[in-house]
Parts: sequence; C-alpha cells; structure tokens
Amino acid sequence: MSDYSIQELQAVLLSRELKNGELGAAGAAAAIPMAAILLARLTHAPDLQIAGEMFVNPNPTQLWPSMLDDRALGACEAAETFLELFGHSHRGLDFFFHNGLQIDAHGNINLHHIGGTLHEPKMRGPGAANISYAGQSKRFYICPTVHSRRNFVERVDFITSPGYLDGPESFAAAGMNGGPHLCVSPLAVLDFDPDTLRMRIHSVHPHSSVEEVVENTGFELGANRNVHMSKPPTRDELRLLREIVDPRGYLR
Amino acid sequence: MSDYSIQELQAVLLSRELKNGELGAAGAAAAIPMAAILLARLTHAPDLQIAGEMFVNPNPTQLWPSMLDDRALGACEAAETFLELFGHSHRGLDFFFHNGLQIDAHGNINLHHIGGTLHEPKMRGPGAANISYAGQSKRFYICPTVHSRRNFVERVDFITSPGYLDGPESFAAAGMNGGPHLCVSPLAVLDFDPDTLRMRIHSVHPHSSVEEVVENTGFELGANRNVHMSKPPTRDELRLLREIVDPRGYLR
Amino acid sequence: MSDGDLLAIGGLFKQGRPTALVREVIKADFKDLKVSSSPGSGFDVDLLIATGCVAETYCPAVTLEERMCPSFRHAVEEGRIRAHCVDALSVVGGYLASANGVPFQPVAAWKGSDVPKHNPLVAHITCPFTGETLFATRALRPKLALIHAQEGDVYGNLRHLSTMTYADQMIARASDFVIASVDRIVAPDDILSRPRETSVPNIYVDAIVELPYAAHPSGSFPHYSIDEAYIDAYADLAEAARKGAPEGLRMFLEQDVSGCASQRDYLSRLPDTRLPALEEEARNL
Amino acid sequence: MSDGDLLAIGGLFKQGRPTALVREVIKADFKDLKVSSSPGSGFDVDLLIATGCVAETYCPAVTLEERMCPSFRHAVEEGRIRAHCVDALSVVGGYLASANGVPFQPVAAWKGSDVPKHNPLVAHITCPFTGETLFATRALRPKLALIHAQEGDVYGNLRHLSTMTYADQMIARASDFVIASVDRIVAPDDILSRPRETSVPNIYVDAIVELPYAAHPSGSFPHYSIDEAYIDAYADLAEAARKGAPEGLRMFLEQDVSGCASQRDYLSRLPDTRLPALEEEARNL
Repeated sequence: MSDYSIQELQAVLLSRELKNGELGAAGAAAAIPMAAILLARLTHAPDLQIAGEMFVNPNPTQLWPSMLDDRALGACEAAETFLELFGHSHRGLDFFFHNGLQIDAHGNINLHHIGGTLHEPKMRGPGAANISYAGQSKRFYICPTVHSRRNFVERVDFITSPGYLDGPESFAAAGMNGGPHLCVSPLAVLDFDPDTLRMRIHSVHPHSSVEEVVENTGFELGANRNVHMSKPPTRDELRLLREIVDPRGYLR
Repeated sequence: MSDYSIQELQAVLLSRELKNGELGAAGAAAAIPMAAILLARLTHAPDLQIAGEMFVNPNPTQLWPSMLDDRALGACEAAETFLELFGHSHRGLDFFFHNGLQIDAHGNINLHHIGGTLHEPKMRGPGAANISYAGQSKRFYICPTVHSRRNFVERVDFITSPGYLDGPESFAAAGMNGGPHLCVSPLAVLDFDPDTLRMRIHSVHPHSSVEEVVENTGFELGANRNVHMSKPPTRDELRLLREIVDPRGYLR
Repeated sequence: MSDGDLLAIGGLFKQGRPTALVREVIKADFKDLKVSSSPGSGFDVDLLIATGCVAETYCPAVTLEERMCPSFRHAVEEGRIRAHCVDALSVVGGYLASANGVPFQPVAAWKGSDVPKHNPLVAHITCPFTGETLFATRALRPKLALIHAQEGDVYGNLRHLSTMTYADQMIARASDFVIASVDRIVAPDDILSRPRETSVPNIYVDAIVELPYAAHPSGSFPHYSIDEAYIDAYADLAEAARKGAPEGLRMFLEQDVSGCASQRDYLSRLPDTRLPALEEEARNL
Repeated sequence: MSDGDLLAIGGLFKQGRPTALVREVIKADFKDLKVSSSPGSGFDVDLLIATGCVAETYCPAVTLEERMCPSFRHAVEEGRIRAHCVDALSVVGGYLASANGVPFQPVAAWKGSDVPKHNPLVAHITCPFTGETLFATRALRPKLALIHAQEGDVYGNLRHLSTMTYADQMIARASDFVIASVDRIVAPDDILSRPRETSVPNIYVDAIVELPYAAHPSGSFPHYSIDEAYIDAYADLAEAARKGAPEGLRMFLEQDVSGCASQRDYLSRLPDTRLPALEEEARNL
C-alpha cells in the first residue's frame, strides 16, 4: 500500500527528469508539473530556472490549480508579458509539459475537438493558449491526470500540440526536433520506441500493472523488454513535497 | 532693440504653432523645440501631450541641450523604450521638429554627408537616430540655429529626413502626407508655397530684413506678397519662458 | 463600437479581466461581435457568448482551467458562433503588428501543428534574407479594448500592481479605442513619482473609470483574489443550459447582468462575506 | 567574442552606456569589430573607433549632440571604417526580430528618405494580406552585448532606475552573450520584493559586475550625471587628431584606456571634485 497519492507520484517522477541549470515552465492547469519543478529545485536542481510564461523564478508558498495567475507565483525575480513570451515560444525552453483531451500513440496532443470537424465538432475542447513550446522546446513531458481508452487514442482527431506526428519520417519531414520525452500517466511512465516513436511502457506504477496499462490504452503499446516498476517517492522527496511545495495537500 | 535672444524668439514663434490637445515631441539636441512645447503648455495649450521619444509628458525644471537623457525630463507620467518608439514612428505624431547640416528649398533635411558620396564623403555628418517622424507625422517644423548659404541649399546632398522631396509631384508619387509646415530660422519664418512646395519668406524677424534673409539663403526663395514682421514675444510669453521653462537662460 | 466590430478584453484567464466593463458591453446589446483577448480567456468570454452578442472568437484558449467553458462549447457545437482556430503567437503577433504600425508579424514556429492550417490570421511568407518559408500573422486592430488595472490617474495613466500584466499594454497600443477600469484612482503626483511603473501610459487610454471590484469574479492582485465559487456557480448553470435546462442560466444573466443598473447593484448580490474573503486571500499569498 | 563579431552597446547617447566594459573590450584588442547600439551613440563608439578596433558601424546616429564625433567622422572620411547607413527602425527592428526569434521585422515607414536605399539591413517585401510593398529589416543578433544598469543582483537580474531604458532589454534578449555592469549589487530579496521593476531578467544576462561609476563619462541616473567636461576634453583631442595632431589623443588613450589596469586606476585620474559634482547634479534634477 502506498502512503502517497497518484498525483504526488507523478510529480516526483517528473521532478527527477529535470536537470540542474535547465530552464523551463508549465502552463495553465499545471499543478503536477509545477510541483515537479519546485521539488527538483529543492532536491537535485537548485539552479533550475522557471521562465517562459510571463514570470521568472516564482516562489509560491503553496500549490494552486493554475500556474497562470498571481496566486500561484509568490515572490518572483521578474515579470514578463506576452511580448517576451512570443520570443520564448520561438527559441523554446529546455523542458515543458502538456496535457490534452486526447493523447495519441506518437505523443500528439489534441485540445481542439473530438469527433466531427473543427467547425462542426461533436465535442469542442478549450483550444490551447500556446502551441509552440511543444515544437520549439528541447523536450516536453505529457502528464495526464486520466489514463483511459478515451484519452489514450491511436491518432488524435486534431493535432493541437505536435508530438512525433505519424512517426520518424513525418517528424523529420516537418523539420522538427525535440518532441515528447516521456508520458507520466496515473498508471505508468511511457517512453517512445526510438525506431517507431510510438509509446511503450517504460515503468509501471506500484499500484498498477502492465495489464491495467494495456487495458486502459486505446492503442497498441510498443514492446519494451525492460519494463520495471516506477520508483516510489523517497521519504525525503515526499517530505519536501508535502512540507514545502504542497503544504495544503492539493495533490493528495 | 530687443530684450530677447534669437533662440528665445524662435522658441516663442514655434510655441504659437502648437495646438491644445496635440501630441508631439522633439529629439536629441532640441532645446528650442522643447522650450516651444513647454511654453505652449503654459500658455494656450495646457493639454498638449509630449510623447514619442521614450517618455510621456516630462516636467523638466530647466532646459538642457538634449531632450534625450534623464537630465532633461524631470518627473514624467510614464517611461517608454525603443519598442514603443518603433510604433510611434509608424503612426506618426501631430508634430515634430528637425534640424540638419543642410536644409533645402523643399524642406529636405541632410544629416549624412556633404560632398562626395555616402561612403566616400567629403564631410561625414552624424546621421540621424530616427528618420521616420518626418514622413509619418502630420507636420514638422524645421528649426536651425544657423541661417546661411552653407546650410540653406537648393538641394541637399542626401535626404536623411524627407521634406517635400522635389516638389508636389515627387511628394505625391512617394505616397507622402504631412511634410514640413514652417522653417523657423534665426532670421525669419519661412513657409512653403502651396503650388511649388518651395520655401518662401512668411515673416522676417524684427532684427533682420528680407535682404538679409535672401542674402543668407543658398536658393531662390519663392515669392510671397504678404511678408510681415515676426511678432515678438509678448511680455507674458517671455516671463513664462524665463521664469519657468528656461530659468538658467540656456536660450539666452 | 458597432455591431460586428472586434472587441479585445485584457487580463488573462481569471485575473485582471475588466468584467464590469464587459457586462456594460452586454447591456449595450451589440450584435455579432468578434471577440479577442490575451491568449487565455474564460468566464467573461463565456458570458458574452451566453448572452448572444458574439459571432466570432479569436481566442486561443477559452477555458475555466479546471473545467470547460459551457456556453462557448455549446455555441460552437451548435454552430452558433465561429471559434477561429488561433493560438498565442498569431493573436499576440497580431496585436504586436498593430501596435508597431505594420500590417503583419512574422512567425517562425508552429511546425507540426494543425492550428496554422486552419488559422484565418496567417499566411505563408518568404524571408527576403534567408529564403526560408515562414508564416505571417495579420495585424489585429480591435475597435474597442477593455483593460483592467489596479491603479490609474484621471488622465488615464494605468499602473498594474500584479506580477503578470499579460498583453494589456500591447492590446492598448493595438486598439482604436481603449476603456480602462481601475480599483482606485490615484493622484497624478503619485504617477509622476514613479514613471517607470506606469504600465500603460495615458496616450493609449481614451477613458478611465474607478469601479469597486471591477474585475470580479476575476482577481485583481494584490487587491482581491479570484472568486472561484462565483465562476463555478455560473458554470454549473451554463452547463445545465448546454444540457437542455436553460432556465437557471437565463435567471442568472437577468439578475447579475441585465438587471444590475450599477456596479453597486451587482456587488450587493454577493454574499456579505465574499469580498472580504477574496481580499484576505490576496493579502495572504 | 572574436575579431569581426557584432558588439552591441546599451544606453543612449550620453546616458547608461557601459563605458567601463567598453574600455575592457578595447584592452582585449579585438580587430574589425562591427558595432551597434541603441539608435543614439556617441563617446564610446568614437573611442572604439579611435583605438582602431572597429571595421563597421551599424549606428543610426554617432554624435556628441552639441558637436560631432571626431574619430567617427575622421575614420569615415578617410575610408577606414564602413559606417552603414541605418536608422532607428532598422536597428530596433533588427533587435526586435532577433528577440522575437524571427528572421526579419516588417517596417512600413521611410517614405522619401535616401536612407533605405543604402541600408544593408533592409529589403523589400510584400504583405501577404494587403498586397502592399513594404520593407523587411534583417534580424540583428549581436555576439556580445554590454549593458549598464543602476542595480542588479548576483544572479544577473537588472533594475534600471533611470526614466529612460532605451533598447537595453531588447538588446539583451537579442544577443548571444550579455555582460552587465551595475552601480551596485543589491540583495536577491530586494529584487524579489519588486519583480515588476526588474528591467532585464537574469535569464538574458550571462555575467554581471559591480563597478563604481561604470557608466562614466556617461550618466547613470539618478546616481550620477553626465561628465560633459570629460567628453569635451576627449573630443578636443580627437578633433585635433582629425586635423593632423594625433599626439594628444594618443596620450589620452594610453592614460585613460590601455594604461588603466582597473576601474579604480581610471577613476583616480579624474579631478577629486568631479564625481561628487556629478552626483550632486543628478540629485538636484
């Protein structure tokens, strides 16, 4: 049995991915990524820089559901505007985070519509404020709060933020670099087969199983001989997460 | 005999041109225009707005040789940067002021070179920080501190900031509007013949004469039947100019 | 502003939105408005759509973040509005071009996304220096922009006290006519004492009005925080309307928008403890 | 930075120029530098030219305002440097394009001027929306930018206290490597307490150094004013050199630039009363 929540586990797993000295950010509705960044700064990456979303190095005193309002910032080193964001969006960041209504086998993200067409949709999504960090940044992470056949689909109905498109050829043809590095879902960590750029299971969370992941994924997962168990939060990680990053227990 | 200096006269004559509610500015090395603007604000144009050069509505406590450093600003309502100046330079202002190494019969301004070519000049001038207010603003004033055959030439060697180019046809062909409204020199006020867009004498300063103006102008001045004497500063204008605008007597 | 014009709304998602001014636009009964904003919008755009005065949106994201905007979703799915497929760079680039006084802004991103394929603001262009093909996004010139700042003087100099100021200055520079609401009018001397803190100079602002809690239910930091409960209550009614029960939403719109002659009327409908709690939350951040 | 690279200098005319850093560049003995600045430059660019390390300037105006820059004028008239015919919009547009991450910036001005006919940074382009022909100005990406601010923290967050801040933030965002001098280093908590006042965030600054009077002889308001006497004395010597008597200028450059191992050496050569007088002047504005 676990003494941490699934979202806490996701935050910890993501935090371990971020390297000292890197610069990155999370967008709206991004409590898990923000927790990951703040935790990384407290553990192995004290010089991690948080920028790209109109604030530089925030110091929030608790987590909030959104990163894109002043509640969630605390004291910052500098304030920016959409003018500077325009530049960041072209140069890209070291890392960014995405979530979507649909996520597909190649890590493409859809926030626009499900079913129908863009202007005659069965279901209209919210759209995305900024679609450029996916294509311009060195890497991004996909961190959905749900893992089901409904949101993990073979091909998204609309590519809001691009992953590996239809695989290596189309990705190269589009002149792209970077792309999704990992998907850290509520059930597993998924990486991308270098040959096909399709998702496969990298590790399964302690509370789940390969069977559960396969059962809840709407596409065929690539084979990976080295599936292991996701490493749970250490005592220290959990303490820092709960005492400093998320004292109100938003992720619990 | 006069109890005001020539530069004070120029400032007063220019101040009468500016209308309440208008927005304009002066650039570097612009003590006379700045005095004109500040005096206009104290007399007939209390709601004149000074903007377009990286500051909004300065309140200097004295005149300085340049308008483009903090010395000359005093308390301002807002600070801008070259980013906003980029926009102002496209939209233009209601009025602006220019001076040059050469000024020609059609009000073109040269600050780049005299003699030779641009890159093999006989004499190289300073260039101009911003050439766009001449062409984009509703009108501008030419206010040289010298009036001689050397700087008042038939045709400038290089058009840094455009006046009426070679006259009505070329001005229209270039798609231009606005242009120089008056030239207020140390000897006279010169306006532009609407038919030829060439300078002619509008009024002669009390200390000068038509003959002196003609003698010191390197091109043939257009005819103007209504030449009169430039109206000297009123007692009130001079008092405000000396007590409030220019207490250190920079223009004296 | 006339029917069919482009209205731009300042702020971002649930912060710094000139909501009181938006309610006035609704009461003025315009038709077929085009609406833009900073790239993140939510409650107020949904409210405009719910009241039927919007024909087209140029809003990259329309969301309440934790949940979708029901009226937006409903109107798009029923084909009642055209939700143009735009993103941050096209909208911000459009404001920037307009503020700069040029007809377009180059954009060199968007690889792989379907958004530019459907984005009516963009076209291809070739760089005359590098020969590369990139995008141009069309200058966006709103007819009317509504902005909210924490402070301003009677001349219209605005001062944001929040950390983020979104695209407010750029939208003001890009628009034909700008109306600002502020939480409080300060003395002109206060503005003069700190010119670098003036976030939007008066030369870009045509009218300014002091209105208590003018941003409510969005937050105006550091003065008052976001009224999530109010937004949620609206969203529940709008979601019910989307599912076929429009009565609650209709009553809400009557009571909180058309039925409020003044900002005082509007505020008087809130629970007594609400505004002090929002101020308390903002103070304690 | 290597020989031949583009160096950008912050500040404007006689204010906020990182002159101490410029002297270090001169001492490092680079050759054939390209130099840009905000659109208004003077003393420091003239000094760089006088020492022979400049091959090309991309400076709209090079002037001491009341008088011309003698070394600039001399070098251009003798054909020793290429003074490119550029203006504010091409240079600022170039920085803006680079800061934005796009290869060019549209410009829709310059009607009637001879400047764009000779400007190597510009080309014609057609707007894909309106069909109009306008100009494009090429992205300018300085290899090294030198910036001066009044305050900063050890992380490189800069805070300008002057009213004007010119193109400093844009140049920092546009450049590969940025070194800043500040009059004083402040505590990081001081920066955190007023984030909206940080004029250039540390993410754009690679190195920061606290140097007393680092802007001298340019002004650093509100700390110290412009040393017009120093600039004039230099200009007299440079003007004499232009007219055939280079000895005085050579001695000045030896004593005030190459001969100064430190900023302290440099300042010790000034009359004792000079710096207090400049501080006094700045205080009394």
